[in-house]
Amino acid sequence: GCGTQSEERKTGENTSSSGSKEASRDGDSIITGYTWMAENETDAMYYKDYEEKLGEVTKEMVPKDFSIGVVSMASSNDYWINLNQGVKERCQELGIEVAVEYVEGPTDYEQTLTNAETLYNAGYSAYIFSPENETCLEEITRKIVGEGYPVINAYCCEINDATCFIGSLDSETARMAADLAIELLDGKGTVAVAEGDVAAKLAQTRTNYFIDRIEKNSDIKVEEIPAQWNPTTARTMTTDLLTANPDVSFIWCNNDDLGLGVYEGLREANAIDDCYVVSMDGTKAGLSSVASGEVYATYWNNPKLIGRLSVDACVRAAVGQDIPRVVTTDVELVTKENVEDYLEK
Amino acid sequence: MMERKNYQAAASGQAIGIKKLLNNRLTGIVLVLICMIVVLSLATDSFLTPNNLLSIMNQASLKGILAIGMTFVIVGAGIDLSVGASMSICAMFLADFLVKYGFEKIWLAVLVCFLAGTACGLINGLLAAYLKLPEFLLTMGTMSIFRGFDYVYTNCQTIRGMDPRWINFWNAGIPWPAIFMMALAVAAWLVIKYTKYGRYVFAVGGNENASRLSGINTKKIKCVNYMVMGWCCALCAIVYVGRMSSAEAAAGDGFELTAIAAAAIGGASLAGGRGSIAGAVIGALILSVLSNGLTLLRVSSYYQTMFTGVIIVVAILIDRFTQKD
Amino acid sequence: MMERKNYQAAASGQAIGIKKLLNNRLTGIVLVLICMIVVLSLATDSFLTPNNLLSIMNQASLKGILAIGMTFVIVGAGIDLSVGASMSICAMFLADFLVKYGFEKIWLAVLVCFLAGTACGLINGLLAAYLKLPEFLLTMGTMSIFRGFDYVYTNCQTIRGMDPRWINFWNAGIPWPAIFMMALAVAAWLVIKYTKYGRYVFAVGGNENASRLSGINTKKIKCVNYMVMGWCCALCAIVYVGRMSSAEAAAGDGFELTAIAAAAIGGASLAGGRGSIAGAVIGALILSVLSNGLTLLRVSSYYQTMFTGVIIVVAILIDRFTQKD
Amino acid sequence: MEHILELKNISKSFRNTKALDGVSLTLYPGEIHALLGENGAGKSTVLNIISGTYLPDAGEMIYKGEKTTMESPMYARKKGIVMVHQELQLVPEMTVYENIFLADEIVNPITKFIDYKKMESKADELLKRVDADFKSCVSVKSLSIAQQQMVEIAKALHLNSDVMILDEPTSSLTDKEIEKLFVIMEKLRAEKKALLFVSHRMEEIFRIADRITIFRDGKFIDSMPAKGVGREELIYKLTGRKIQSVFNTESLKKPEGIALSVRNLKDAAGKIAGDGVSFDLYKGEILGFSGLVGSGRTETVRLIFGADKIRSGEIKINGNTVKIKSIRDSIKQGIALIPENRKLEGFVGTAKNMNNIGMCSYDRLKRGLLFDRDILKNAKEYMKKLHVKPEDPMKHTQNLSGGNQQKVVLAKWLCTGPKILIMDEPTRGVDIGAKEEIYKLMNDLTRQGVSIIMISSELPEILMMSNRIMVMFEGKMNAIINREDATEEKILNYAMGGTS
Ligand SMILES: Nc1ncnc2c1ncn2[C@@H]1O[C@H](COP(=O)(O)OP(=O)(O)OP(=O)(O)O)[C@@H](O)[C@H]1O
Ligand SMILES: Nc1ncnc2c1ncn2[C@@H]1O[C@H](COP(=O)(O)OP(=O)(O)OP(=O)(O)O)[C@@H](O)[C@H]1O
Ligand SMILES: [Mg+2]
Ligand SMILES: [Mg+2]
Repeated sequence: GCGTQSEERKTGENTSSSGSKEASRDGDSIITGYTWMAENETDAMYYKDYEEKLGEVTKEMVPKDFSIGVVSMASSNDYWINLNQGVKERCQELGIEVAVEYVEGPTDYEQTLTNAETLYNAGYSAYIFSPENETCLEEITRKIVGEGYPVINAYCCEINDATCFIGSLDSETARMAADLAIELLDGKGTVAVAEGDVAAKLAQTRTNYFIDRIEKNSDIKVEEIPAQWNPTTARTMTTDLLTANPDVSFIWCNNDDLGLGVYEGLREANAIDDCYVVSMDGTKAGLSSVASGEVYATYWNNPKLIGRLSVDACVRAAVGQDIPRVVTTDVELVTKENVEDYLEK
Repeated sequence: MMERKNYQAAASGQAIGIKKLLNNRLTGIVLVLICMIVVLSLATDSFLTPNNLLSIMNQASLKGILAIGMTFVIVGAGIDLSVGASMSICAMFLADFLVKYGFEKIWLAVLVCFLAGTACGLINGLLAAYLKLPEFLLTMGTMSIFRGFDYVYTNCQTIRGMDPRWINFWNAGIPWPAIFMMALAVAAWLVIKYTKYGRYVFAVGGNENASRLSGINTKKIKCVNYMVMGWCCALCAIVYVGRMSSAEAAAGDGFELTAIAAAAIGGASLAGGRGSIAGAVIGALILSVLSNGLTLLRVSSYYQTMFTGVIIVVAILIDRFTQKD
Repeated sequence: MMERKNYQAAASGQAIGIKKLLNNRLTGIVLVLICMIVVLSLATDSFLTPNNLLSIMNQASLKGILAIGMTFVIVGAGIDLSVGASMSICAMFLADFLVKYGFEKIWLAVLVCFLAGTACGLINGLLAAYLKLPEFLLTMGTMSIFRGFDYVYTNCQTIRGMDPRWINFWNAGIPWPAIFMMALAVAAWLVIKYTKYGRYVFAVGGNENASRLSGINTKKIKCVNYMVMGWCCALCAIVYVGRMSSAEAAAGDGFELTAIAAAAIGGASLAGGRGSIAGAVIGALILSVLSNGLTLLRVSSYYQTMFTGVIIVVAILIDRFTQKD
Repeated sequence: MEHILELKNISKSFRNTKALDGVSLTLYPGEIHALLGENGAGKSTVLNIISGTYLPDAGEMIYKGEKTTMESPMYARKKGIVMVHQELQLVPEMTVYENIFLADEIVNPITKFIDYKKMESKADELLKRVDADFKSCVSVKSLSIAQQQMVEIAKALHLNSDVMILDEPTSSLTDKEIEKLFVIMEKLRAEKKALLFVSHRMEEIFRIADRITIFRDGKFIDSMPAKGVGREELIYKLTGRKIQSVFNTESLKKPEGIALSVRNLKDAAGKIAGDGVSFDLYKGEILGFSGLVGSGRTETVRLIFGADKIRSGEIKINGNTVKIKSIRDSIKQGIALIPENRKLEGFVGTAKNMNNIGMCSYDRLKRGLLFDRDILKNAKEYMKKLHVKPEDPMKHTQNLSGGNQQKVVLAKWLCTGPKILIMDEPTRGVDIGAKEEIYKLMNDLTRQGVSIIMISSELPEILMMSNRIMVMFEGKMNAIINREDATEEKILNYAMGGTS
């Protein structure tokens, strides 16, 4: 089954099938031993259960003059545009004022914090934060939540004190990708990971959980492509890697843009037929390359839905509903067979 | 007769005052800053609130601290692209020691932080001054080296888990970052203006050969410039770890360009020999007000990128036309 | 007697040859390149394969094309930080027109691409040369403006869906990128060496004042330098879209530093008046061999960052000590 | 008497140029010692070795009885040796007093902070000593070359060193300032200081020097007391050949037609006073411009050349009114200007001789494309004509000696074939032999119908070469005198603002 796997794990509790708490490649040298926590969170619910339990958010529920400030990652990435599209649509439906701030470079943590501070000073009723590295927003989140305003953590990295984390778990997606690789390669051979920024939590989660799963469940060797979120670098390094190790037959990419770059790299190395490229995000470009049979598959987690749920959560928290710490959503595998369904969404 | 003369003298005195003001290198950018502040105060409700102004000061302080250090380097006709990475190394050591040895040994952490800054500065300084390597390339190289060291040391893990006392110190509502920056600015201004070393920075940047022939140890001066930059990186790291309560391996990515931009907006000439501390601080403020203002005005993010550029170009245009040479 | 004299003459001829070689500005970096190639050939099996060498050439071409343009700007005592963004605008127009109007109208797409490059270059050039704005800050500003324009125009969507003929052209095994770069290099070399404009670039960069008093239209020359840079961006965009079969809004991010590094490694002095086309190409090759080599040697990603820096520093050190002045 | 400094067998090479070949030099306290030699003889090099700028390759130096090597300018200063360099070595962005006290700032004894007030007042005192007409609080870049030279001298004076080295200090000064400088030098001599100086002007040597040392081609030739040496003998020792004084023999010929006519020319910056400058330049004549430092001669010719903005006035060339908006316009009209500051305005430091010489003539030299071969040939031709040493078109101009750099700048403009040649201090720093060459060349040019404006602060040169002499005073033309009527006294009188 490469199909939708979400049914199996409706909550985060039973996802740790591999039993991996320590996902890093080299557990000893981790300074603070921080791992992806959302998936071990006990106060977690699958989003459909949660909606069923708490009921729908209606326009009437929204407090007067309700407004939301959003701090989001990379303005140049289609994924975040989609997610925030969801936020904006939902806000419009509910009559909520919304301001969305992006940082331009994903690693610009100081800018992330600056944006959050500015929005905080402008005084919003609730906030939605999606940082690439959670630490930069931790203090301000604590401060805002302490003052009684909800902070919803929409996907990305998990912020400790946020009211609620909403989204699919990247650790899970990475494991799904690993399982897919093991299945496609029959448990042998070599895979590679095209990483985003090696120092960014988001990229590390997507990389490390994949590697961990592969190493624990198969004899597959793993190579690295440290692409720094840059498709051009990914392209160059893929060609070089294939020169050094022509056995690579599956490449897991930290996002769709890297997938596109990696595919071009394979083209130069004459290896497009011998190597699967699998990425995640399900951006327009990513989906279209799946449709044209270039990238083998991408994982799609319905960013618009996450955006909408985040707005709902803001309202719910503001009116005093008891929302769980983590709300999980689905991740779906998109291949050539089912891509048509997603292109329309 | 007498009266008329006095009148003339007074008028000409005034004229000289205005002329002096117009000839002052800072007039142009102060004008830009004031314009921005006025426009934003009128256009938004939240700009002129104490909290927001405080935030701006705090945000400007990271840029400002680095820009002050960069002013030394640039005035001395150098350039340092490695500041972001140096800052990151300092932040990493600081955070690591704070976490490992606890808040009690904070002096140790700060010491190590400054040692790291000195080391980074010294590496750049020795290679640039004594081996005369081209500075742009050199510091581009050391930027990679420092960043790589950072990755290796932290294994790319964010260092977190600061003592609550540390966190409380920075979040008690006192604008420590701004205070640190202003203190540094005053100190740097005194050094630049009233010490021999300060004058030599300008001399070496203005005409290295003449300075050497006048008996200045130009190599030492150049080297010290980079060390000053290193100390500023260390101070910046303290503020950074204070603001973020953590240190990431990728911290400070791109700070070098911001610092250079702030110093240059403040009138530092990349050819050396010209620049001022006040200018660097104002440059940092302009950049911070700009980013704050665009957010408050809800300019869409694509247009924010564009406007940032437009404002920079407009700022240097105004600067250009408020002074003639 | 006669024989001895001849012998001496021959020996001294040889000595002069070697001396000349040692005095040549390029000797140092050629040495670095050769060392790297030798080490990599010995250390890995796959480095010295035709396919790998071809890839390196292709990879170097993006850097090389921009570095050639950057050489004009740098030799003319300017700098251009907006090349990544300019390249991206060109790539965006090219890809957009190719997708919209089909492969048949490829001439149109290429034309628009070059017009975009010219426009970007012209904006920089006019502001830098005629309004005498400080170039580092100015091009930092236009970098933001161009990038923002890019975001707005593409709405941050990657433009894909090239005609298969376009894709096949670039993937048929002929190293078009390398061929384009070499063609550009030869053309640029001819211009630099055999035209008035080329000579004037060096003169203006070396001493603008003296050049002006010699009747050179220094402003025009400076402006044209940026336009040449713009055309190189357009050419680079063609190769980029060819290699990536797509154009993203964030394409070319950071290319400016790579281009400056390549040109500077190749001996271009940021103070102006010095530099060479061959140097720029060799600089680009060094950077590409470096990145290729680190991957082939399977250096871990953290160390790759570090080693890149180390090699840059070593390269400029060797360059420094193979020539004295 | 015990010598203060002795050089023995000093040698120094730059790459493949042997600048000094075993030279010796002895300097006594209380003497003014003139170091003479042609351009490129190695004078500046040896002075730079004494003052710690260069390290010698071989030889030894005995200073105050001890064997020493001056390892850096700082060290030499500490030991009591100070040097005024041939090329101005000031920081343009800084004020005069900051420059004067550079590396020797006055600090408050307690706080160790710099005492600007004291520095300024002391600097003003020093400037008064050299009789300068500007305040010490202005920035150096706003001064003319001559004024900057005064700053350099003041800077050296305040150190009160035992040995003072002056490398062509007079080359950009006019007689008035030179006389002031000499008075100061004599005072220092009386204080038992040792002074070592270089000049290419014979009159100065005879006026001030006690002893003379002569170098030729990097070798020591002779050292002797200045008294009793004849001019002819000295020149012969200097050059190794006989030099005949050149006069402008055409002076008696009646000029035919006006080449350039200037009426009421004023500049945008307002340096030129009153109704502006008016004069005529006849075909084939040499019009000398005389005046004190800062009298506006350079300003005037820069306006004609199109280097600065003209506010008002009329320029006629061959009777036709022309609009000169840029330098290209004036070059098209056949005007050439040899600027007074060769390093900043004359040549490109990073370029080779051939490119510097060819720079203005690429249009003529190109055959579709520009070929190195043609540029090289052109450069060789003119370098030979002007005796540039070393005659190597591939050498970078900035590595030539000062006088040879001047010749390269001359060559650059001569090969454009100008109709009106403006020369601003054309023989600044040029040796006596080469000077005569330049004079000869000027005569050749006038014979071919070229008109020349020559700005010069050397009165003998003006008197010898000009057909007519225009004297400027404070931005105004004060008088035009024919050569037959001109005497030094008359010119000086006009230059100081006198009316008859
Ligand atoms: N930095 C340098 N590099 C190469 N050659 C040099 C350098 N400085 C001087 N030379 C050469 O050394 C020789 C002596 O030069 P120097 O400047 O001492 O001459 P000079 O006697 O001072 O002449 P002038 O009267 O023109 O000033 C010249 O041939 C010159 O080309
Ligand atoms: N670049 C400059 N900036 C400001 N002031 C200047 C500049 N050049 C010259 N001056 C001033 O203009 C006045 C006229 O100078 P100019 O050079 O024309 O005089 P000059 O007669 O040629 O004298 P000199 O013998 O010094 O060449 C001087 O007082 C000088 O201080
Ligand atoms: Mg000399
Ligand atoms: Mg003059």
